[in-house]
Amino acid sequence: MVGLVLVSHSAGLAAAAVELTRGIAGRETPVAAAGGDDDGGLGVSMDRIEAAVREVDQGDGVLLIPDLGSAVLTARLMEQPGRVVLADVPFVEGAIAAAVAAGGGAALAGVLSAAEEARTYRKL
Amino acid sequence: MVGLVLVSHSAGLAAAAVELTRGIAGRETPVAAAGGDDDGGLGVSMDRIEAAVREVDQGDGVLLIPDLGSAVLTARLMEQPGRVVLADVPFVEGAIAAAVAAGGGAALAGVLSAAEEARTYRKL
Amino acid sequence: MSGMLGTDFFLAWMTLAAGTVRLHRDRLTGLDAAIGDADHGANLDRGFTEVGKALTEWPPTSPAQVLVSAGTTLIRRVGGASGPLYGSFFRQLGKSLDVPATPAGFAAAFASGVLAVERLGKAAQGDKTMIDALAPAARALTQAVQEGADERKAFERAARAAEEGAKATIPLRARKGRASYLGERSIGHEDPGAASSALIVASLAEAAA
Amino acid sequence: MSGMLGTDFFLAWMTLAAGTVRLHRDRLTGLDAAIGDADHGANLDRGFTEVGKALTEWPPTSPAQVLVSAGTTLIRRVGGASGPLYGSFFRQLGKSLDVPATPAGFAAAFASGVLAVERLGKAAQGDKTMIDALAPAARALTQAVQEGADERKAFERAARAAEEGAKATIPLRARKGRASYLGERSIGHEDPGAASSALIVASLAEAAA
Ligand SMILES: Nc1ncnc2c1ncn2[C@@H]1O[C@H](COP(=O)(O)OP(=O)(O)O)[C@@H](O)[C@H]1O
Ligand SMILES: Nc1ncnc2c1ncn2[C@@H]1O[C@H](COP(=O)(O)OP(=O)(O)O)[C@@H](O)[C@H]1O
Ligand SMILES: [Mg+2]
Ligand SMILES: [Mg+2]
Ligand SMILES: [Mg+2]
Ligand SMILES: [Mg+2]
Repeated sequence: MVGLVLVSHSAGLAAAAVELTRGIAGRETPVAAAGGDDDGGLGVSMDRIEAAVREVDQGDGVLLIPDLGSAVLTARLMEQPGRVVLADVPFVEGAIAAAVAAGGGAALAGVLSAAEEARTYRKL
Repeated sequence: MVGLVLVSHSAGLAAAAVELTRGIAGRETPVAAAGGDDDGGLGVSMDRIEAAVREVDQGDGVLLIPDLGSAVLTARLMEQPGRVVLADVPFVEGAIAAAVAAGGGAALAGVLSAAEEARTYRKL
Repeated sequence: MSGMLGTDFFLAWMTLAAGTVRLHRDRLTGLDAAIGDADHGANLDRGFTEVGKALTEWPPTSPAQVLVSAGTTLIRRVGGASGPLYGSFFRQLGKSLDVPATPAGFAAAFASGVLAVERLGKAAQGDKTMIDALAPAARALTQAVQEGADERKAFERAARAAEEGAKATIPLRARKGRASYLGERSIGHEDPGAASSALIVASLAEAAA
Repeated sequence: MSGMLGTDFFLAWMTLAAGTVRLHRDRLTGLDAAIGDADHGANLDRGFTEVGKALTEWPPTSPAQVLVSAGTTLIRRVGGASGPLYGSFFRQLGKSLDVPATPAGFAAAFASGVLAVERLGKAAQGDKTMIDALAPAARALTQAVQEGADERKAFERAARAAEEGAKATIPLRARKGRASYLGERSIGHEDPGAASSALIVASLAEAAA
């Protein structure tokens, strides 16, 4: 299965988004949080992202979903074409859509485009 | 100033999103979390939404930003045309954009459309 | 028989609905486990238990009061998507009910309750939601009343239509609610909200029996 | 003077950059308080302190090693957007540097470092970011070298261009980074990243003085 890493400045936001995502997509989908700086403060930690990527990598690729700013920039530096890919998508909605697609067995490209569709998905 | 209420199934997600939003838009913008059910478990509580609306209502209107599902449905029941309005926008990105607009003194319609623009805003 | 649709009848409906939801709680939660988050039975059981408490604490004096109070309680206490939806259903049903309630009036009010659910959830029949049970029930009710059926008969036909509608959700792909995230994988399971709607309409028939 | 651009020179640059960042830490944080999240000075101070530690712990043996190590440390330890950006700048600068480093080679490598920042941040001059200081510095450097200036002169001209570029961000409206959320309200403040870039280029001149 494709793995997901939710990257945020805020450890709390990443962890809560992972929880919600698991609640909807099921616990089997590999989703990990990479939030906060090395000391758990507001910020982004490459070490945490790397650890999270290792945690969810099952060999089918990993999608990085950042919230904004330095999370996006740091995640971009960690891209490995075809293996570790960045998604420019709404953080929560994209994560849920991606997790559902990943849980359904979609390949990396499919998971990415599911996440991108979350942009246009209407809640009402 | 227009007030914002972030409505989520998850108390943790709503609280973390409020924190992040305040960090970007500044502490003056009235933003409150309404997450979790009456007992703080996963779910949505009308009481919590009402309390949050009261907290952020300065007389200039309140925007409700729900994450998904029952948060959207419950928030819809609380709409009061022209006063308490629902935003169908990406949860985190919409909240940030709305908070910045509210902090800048925009009226309710302007805050809503700022939040809606977050849909098309690119992170890269 | 038109005097039958009084306050006591609606109180009985709510009590019977609470009972059947309690009885089928685990089945509803099981259906929700397959295509949702495994809380529908628990949600509704909590909600209807609170409805019972509210109706005891503030005894209503009209059918409308029963239904509006029940709806408000469901909105506030269910916690899941079905709360605002059932809540809107009962509130709208209560508000639309003429005094004294006639079978035809009830059928019209029921249809208006279903419309409130459709509006709130932006769902239509075929989306694999509670609408798939409620909408056929509303149509069966209207038709039965037009054909001169008494309440008992009319409610039985509605209950059957709701039950069939619920079963008919099995092959459907969900387009609304949590299950819609599953796409194709939602196919092959009965929608939990449609199943609970069938139970609630069945208890309507039971209340009239 | 071309032997000047050896490992020790680049180590000196990093030490001087760390010092000036420490000295201007509160000013940088103050600039970030106006249009960002009030952490730029702290971010860079932490980052360059870690750079110093890394360079002491694993002593580099070439200019490229100094710059790549510094860049990697900044990426890992700054925590804010400026970390990946400055990190990419120094890493790219290091990777592009020919051995032995010549003034012309350095100017070209510097320009390639700036390009890496532009690519990562998708920012261009005028967006009110560090690019507004770095890009003019790169151009001044290239021009000075073409005109036959020695390192000292070339770096001084680059430092002046960076400083002017930083000040020129004041009337601009931010189009990238956190400040861009402020829209109109970002006008009237110097961009913190442009200010720190000016300091870093100034310490380059200092290292050559
Ligand atoms: N937009 C909607 N329109 C109509 N019915 C819906 C909608 N969303 C969900 N439902 C109904 O609600 C049921 C789920 O209720 P429940 O499990 O209590 O809520 P949740 O999905 O929040 O956990 C679904 O089976 C479906 O019948
Ligand atoms: N996309 C970008 N492109 C270029 N520079 C950027 C970009 N985003 C931010 N910056 C620079 O980074 C600076 C902010 O750095 P810092 O405060 O350390 O990070 P953060 O904004 O994450 O707190 C800005 O002043 C700006 O110069
Ligand atoms: Mg459920
Ligand atoms: Mg639920
Ligand atoms: Mg900052
Ligand atoms: Mg920061």
